[in-house]
Amino acid sequence: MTLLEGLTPVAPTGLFTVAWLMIAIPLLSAGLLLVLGKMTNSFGHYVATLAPIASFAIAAVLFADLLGRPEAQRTVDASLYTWVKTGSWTIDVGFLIDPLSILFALLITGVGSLIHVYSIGYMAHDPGRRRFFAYLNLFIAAMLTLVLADNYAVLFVGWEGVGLASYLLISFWQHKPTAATAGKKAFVVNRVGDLGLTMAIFTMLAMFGSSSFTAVNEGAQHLTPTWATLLGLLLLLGACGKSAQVPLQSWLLDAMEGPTPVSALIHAATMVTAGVYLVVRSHAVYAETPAASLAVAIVGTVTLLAGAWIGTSKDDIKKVLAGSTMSQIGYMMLAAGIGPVAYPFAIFHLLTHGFFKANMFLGAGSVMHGMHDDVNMRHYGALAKPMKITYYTFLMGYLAIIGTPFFSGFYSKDSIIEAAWEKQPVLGALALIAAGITAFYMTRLMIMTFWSRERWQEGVHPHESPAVMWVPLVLLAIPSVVAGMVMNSWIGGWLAPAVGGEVPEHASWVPTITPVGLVTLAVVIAGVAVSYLVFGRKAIPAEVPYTRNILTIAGRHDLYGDAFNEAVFMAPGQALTKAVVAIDEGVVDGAVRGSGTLTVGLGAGLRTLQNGYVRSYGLTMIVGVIIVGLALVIGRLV
Amino acid sequence: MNPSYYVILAAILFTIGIVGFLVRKNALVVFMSVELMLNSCNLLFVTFSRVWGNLAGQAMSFFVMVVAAAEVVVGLSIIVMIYRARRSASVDNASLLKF
Amino acid sequence: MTLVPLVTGAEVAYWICGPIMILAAVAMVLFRKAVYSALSLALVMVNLAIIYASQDASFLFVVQIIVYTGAVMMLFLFVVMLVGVDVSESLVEKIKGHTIASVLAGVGLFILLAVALGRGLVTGAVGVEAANAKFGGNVQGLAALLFGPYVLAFEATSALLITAAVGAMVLAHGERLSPKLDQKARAAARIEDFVTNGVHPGPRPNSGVYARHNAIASPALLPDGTVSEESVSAVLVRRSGLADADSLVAPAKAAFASLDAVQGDSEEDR
Amino acid sequence: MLLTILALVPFVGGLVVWFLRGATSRYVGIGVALATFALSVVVAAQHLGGANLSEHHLWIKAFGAYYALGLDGMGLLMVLLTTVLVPVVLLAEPADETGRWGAHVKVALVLILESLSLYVFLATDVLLFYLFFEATLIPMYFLIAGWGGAKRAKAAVKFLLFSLAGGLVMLFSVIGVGVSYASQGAPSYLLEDLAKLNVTPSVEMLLFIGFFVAFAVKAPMVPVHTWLPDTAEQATPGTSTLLVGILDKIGTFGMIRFCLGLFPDASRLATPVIVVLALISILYGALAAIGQKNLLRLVAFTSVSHFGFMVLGIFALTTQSISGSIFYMLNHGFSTAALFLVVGYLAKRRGSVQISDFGGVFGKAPVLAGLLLLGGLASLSLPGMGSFVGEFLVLAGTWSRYPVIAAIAATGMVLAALYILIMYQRTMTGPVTEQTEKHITTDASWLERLAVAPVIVLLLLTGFFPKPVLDQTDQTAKQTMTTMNISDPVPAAGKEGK
Repeated sequence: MTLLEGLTPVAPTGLFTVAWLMIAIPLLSAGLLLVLGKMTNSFGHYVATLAPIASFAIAAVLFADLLGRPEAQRTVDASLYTWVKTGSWTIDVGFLIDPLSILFALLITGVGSLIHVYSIGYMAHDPGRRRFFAYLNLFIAAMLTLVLADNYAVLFVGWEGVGLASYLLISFWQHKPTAATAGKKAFVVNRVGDLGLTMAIFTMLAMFGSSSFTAVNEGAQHLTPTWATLLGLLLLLGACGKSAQVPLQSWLLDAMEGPTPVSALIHAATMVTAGVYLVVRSHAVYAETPAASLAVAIVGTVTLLAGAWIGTSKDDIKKVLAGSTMSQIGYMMLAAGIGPVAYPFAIFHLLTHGFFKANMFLGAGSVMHGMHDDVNMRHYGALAKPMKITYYTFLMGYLAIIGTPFFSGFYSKDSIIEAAWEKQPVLGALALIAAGITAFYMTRLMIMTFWSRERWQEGVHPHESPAVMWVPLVLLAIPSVVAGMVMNSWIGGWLAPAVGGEVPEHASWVPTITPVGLVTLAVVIAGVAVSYLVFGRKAIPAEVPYTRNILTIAGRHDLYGDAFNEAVFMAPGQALTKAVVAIDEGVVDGAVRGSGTLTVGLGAGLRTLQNGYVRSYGLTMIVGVIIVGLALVIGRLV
Repeated sequence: MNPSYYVILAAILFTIGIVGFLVRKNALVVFMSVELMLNSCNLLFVTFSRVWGNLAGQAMSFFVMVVAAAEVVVGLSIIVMIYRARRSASVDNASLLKF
Repeated sequence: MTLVPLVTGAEVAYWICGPIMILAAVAMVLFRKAVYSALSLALVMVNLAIIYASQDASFLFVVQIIVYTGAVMMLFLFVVMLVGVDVSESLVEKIKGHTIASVLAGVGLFILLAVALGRGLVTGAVGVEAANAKFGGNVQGLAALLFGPYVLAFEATSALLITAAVGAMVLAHGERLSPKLDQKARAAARIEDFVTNGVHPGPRPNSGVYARHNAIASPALLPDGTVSEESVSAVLVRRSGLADADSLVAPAKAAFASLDAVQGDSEEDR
Repeated sequence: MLLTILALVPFVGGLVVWFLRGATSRYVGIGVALATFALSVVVAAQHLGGANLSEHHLWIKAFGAYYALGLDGMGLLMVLLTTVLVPVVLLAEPADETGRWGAHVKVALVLILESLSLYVFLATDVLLFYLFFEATLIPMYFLIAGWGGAKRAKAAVKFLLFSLAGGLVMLFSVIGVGVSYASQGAPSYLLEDLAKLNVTPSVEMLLFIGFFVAFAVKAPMVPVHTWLPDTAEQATPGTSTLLVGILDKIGTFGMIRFCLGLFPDASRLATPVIVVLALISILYGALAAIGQKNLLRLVAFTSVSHFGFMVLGIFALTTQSISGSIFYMLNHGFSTAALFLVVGYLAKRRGSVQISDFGGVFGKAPVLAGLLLLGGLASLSLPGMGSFVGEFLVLAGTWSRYPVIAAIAATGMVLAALYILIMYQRTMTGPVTEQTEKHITTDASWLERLAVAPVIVLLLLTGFFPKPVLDQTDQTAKQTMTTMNISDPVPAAGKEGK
């Protein structure tokens, strides 16, 4: 099988032996910043920014090395040391550098570096800047651990590590109760997903005696169908949590409480796509179980619709983008669920999305920077003029996400829709519709933010952000435009060995014209047009307009995801907690105290015999003597 | 003479001593009851000394007397002390040994 | 020396002394007055001595009379005198059912003793004549035992007696429970009382002295003419109430008034 | 001789400290504790170097009781846990003159407690073990009763009664074991001899239950856990650290060494019941922790949950789960120590441990908040922390035998996130409240940081490099599996499968 060939790792040589430095550098930097504390206040952010750049450099060199290798030798397994060894299980801390993980590493360190630079400007006046950069570095380290790990257990370390970093960063402004709550929610919901991943790892250990990708890939074909499906579903649960897929989507919108660079890095470009990575990484498992694959595809489709739906009705610019992120990840999941054909597309879209969404989030941050941290789009309008660079870079992202031909999103998204259309027509159709909705809500965002008339609040004077912020925007806008063209011809072949996919036939930067592609384009144009008709022709009200539109109301309430969680999990959970506490104090400890009270009562009863009268004691003694004597006499008699 | 007569007599005296010890409240009388019991035991010692033809019983009886004398001396002085402190020789008044 | 029986016929002794002892013992329990009880007990003991004698225990016979009846019982009587001959017991039984229970317990114990001892009894007795004769007499025989096998116990009893004697002295010796207050301490306490409770530290005012009355029941008058309640003992006030000061002063006032009248007249005369 | 010296050094030190006064007593106490730690490192080095350190002297001939000490992997780890935590606690808690007795007495009691605990972990004679098992109650009772909250006397009595009740049941079994063995030949209480004990299944089950009940009270399992929250609430955080960190470990330690080691058949029979009990402990403790209003009680309930994990791992009877359990025992000691001590720092400032009395502490004391979060993260078993490796191995091992049980137990991870993060949110985050502004005036002092630092460092070290520790736990786990005559489930679909 060609599928397995690529996964026979070769031993590391040269720079590959120090691949772990990619992780160690940011980790060390984070540790220094946190441990040394205020001492590093003045220069900490520079150190922290250099760390991911250094990692990026290493990743780039490794990437170049891999490019120069023959296909069979592109998978390098650099084992560091034995982490856990117990019984028959051995789990090594090892890093797998293969075509898939190196792309991720580049994305993470590349986008991460840009966002670090951006944050220097964005967080310039925040008293907690040092801490912020430390957390960002921690995140980079964890995320790299996640994607570079050569086994699921180490992957899980990174998986939870990014969860922690995400928690810390979402609730970075912890003095705001909403931020603290959002952070906690993100962590807890993620933990639910992690439950799936841990159980998947348990299954692997129980089934294969190992959690390494190699062993799992080899062993997967021996799985019984039931276990294969279960394993697939458990992995999906993990992916849902991290990637904010229905039903574990609710945390992502709240996560926008965090500083905007965080939203860009973690909640758009990198961490939330970890679920897609997980599914693609586990391709061997899904190859054995059509049912679980279908479940992945369905979850993806439902999320992509739900995210788009939410995106249409929000006024908070970051929440629109968050909804859009959900939706785009839904596309990736859909692709991952379709099977080997679409795995490269999932990763492809992941990368392009990483660029354009990070670009847009940072753009949104730039807008907020100019608008006194106001996130309500109803207070924006006509920002194209005062914020030229932000506007143009954002426009690139916009064109990319809606799938304008020759922009990056066009290649990746269309491929997914086409692949879906071929394998799962129903899901394909839904994905197609969602493409229209995407165009609709993104156009709405553009209209409300950059075009239309100004609705600025009093005292707000929009201005362009400093260079340290717009340079990253420009640097991200470039791949948003060209990444598709550059990679379209290449990525399928590059990834095929790592993800077990087949090399696609049509692979050139010139898009092949297919009926589905044309229809998609038409739907997108229709979406833009409808949006213009609805929002572009009349003034946008500065207040939230009253509506009877059920769809809009549901969208504004995040499709009642929180209400559902509240009703189904929180309320019964709180009741259960209260019940347990009451039982503990009343019944369990009550029984203990009851036995104590009983003893005390018995003692109180018996102590009345101690009435203090010597004569009474004497009588007791005599009775005792009689009893003992009687016993002796009877003993003698018998 | 049959020793069992003496035994019965001793038992009767002992029982009277017990009852006196239990029902009387005057510490002195209680004390006397105790003496009565001791004496009844002495009677038994003497009786059994004769039964077995062994003087050890009488020696025991002698020891009992010595101990009783010592006990009476100390006991009576305690009673006197209690009387001084409480102006009463009733055993019921000294009822602090309780819960 | 041959033993001369003091009482001839143990049975005679038994049947005379036995009932007397029982009656006297019961009487001891029943007498209300401790003196009578003590005397009853003495009677029991004397009779017991006789029974000892009838059982060939001549040494114990003597000891019983001299030590027990003579010394111990006299000690009892002394204490009875000290504690109060006429102190009679309260008849109220504080413990419910105690008397009945005690009597029942006594009966139970008696039956038990009777049964238990009855089973171990032998009908015949060896008699101590032989044992007495071995060392030449009852006293000699006992002495051989006491200074032979039981010498340690005997010595121990001597220690016991000494201890008891010392103990009795220590206990009977009255001791102050608190150190004696000297004048200084009392003065300090008085001032302390004044500071904390506001009690006047000085002596109380004397009783009032009137023209016709100077009894301690008559209250004094304060400079402003009001009555000082302090000046009369609280007991007297409680018994008969405070004497009316006005009526006490009245005769004097009347006398002054009449004097004034007389003086007025004489001035007028002038 | 080395083991005896190790165990006696803190005892002698404790007696000396008893007669010292003032600050000297504390310094000498810390010195003794550090010396003991150094000695334990020497012991560890010797043991790992292959030296046989065990000691063996006849003690009571009639019973066959020996003064026998020895080390195995688990024992070594417990010894190290003890010798690490004691100096940390002594360092973290300032001289407490508010107690019933002078501060020097407390230091002395802690040292004596250390000595007795070391004996418990070192004893290889059942009677000797029992002796010290009960003896640890004495200093602990006075530590609880002497220092802490207003109702500490009551809590101390509750602790004592529970422990004594458990110990009494165990005494029956200890006697039973000795008598049964003596009826087969020369009497002996040596562990190695008793392992050869041959009794009828019903007798074995009774003896097993006797031991298990005592250990279940120690390692507080639902429903005999209620003494722990009350005690933790009233005792000082340092005392609670020692109690939960060291003394409670005797429970799980004993389960492995005595329940599994002496009664393999009975253990196997009892497994279904105990596994379910452990499961109940995990969920019940976690749920109760979520509902607590008092920080110390909360930490206590988290421990109930964590001990549930340990017991589950022990009775899942796989090498990995037992190994994980022992590993978890070690790390749970560190993580609870971190939590208790930081809560202690907070309580010292605020004068209260009610969650509602805090709020926004991060704004005033970020380092304190950070330390609490680190402790909390260790408690919720975040990867990278040692406790994760333990919990992971317990669950993974359990899964290989009882997937459903492990799946239910794994929800404890979510609940752990809830109880830690809700607590953290309510106390540390949000706007700085008036009360916080007034009371939390200083951040963690250098001494306070220094005291918690070793614990945190050890958590991270064991999290990233658990193998040296796992080698030790594995030794005990494998030995236990051999004694039990039971083998790990074979991977169903591995390369070996087909």
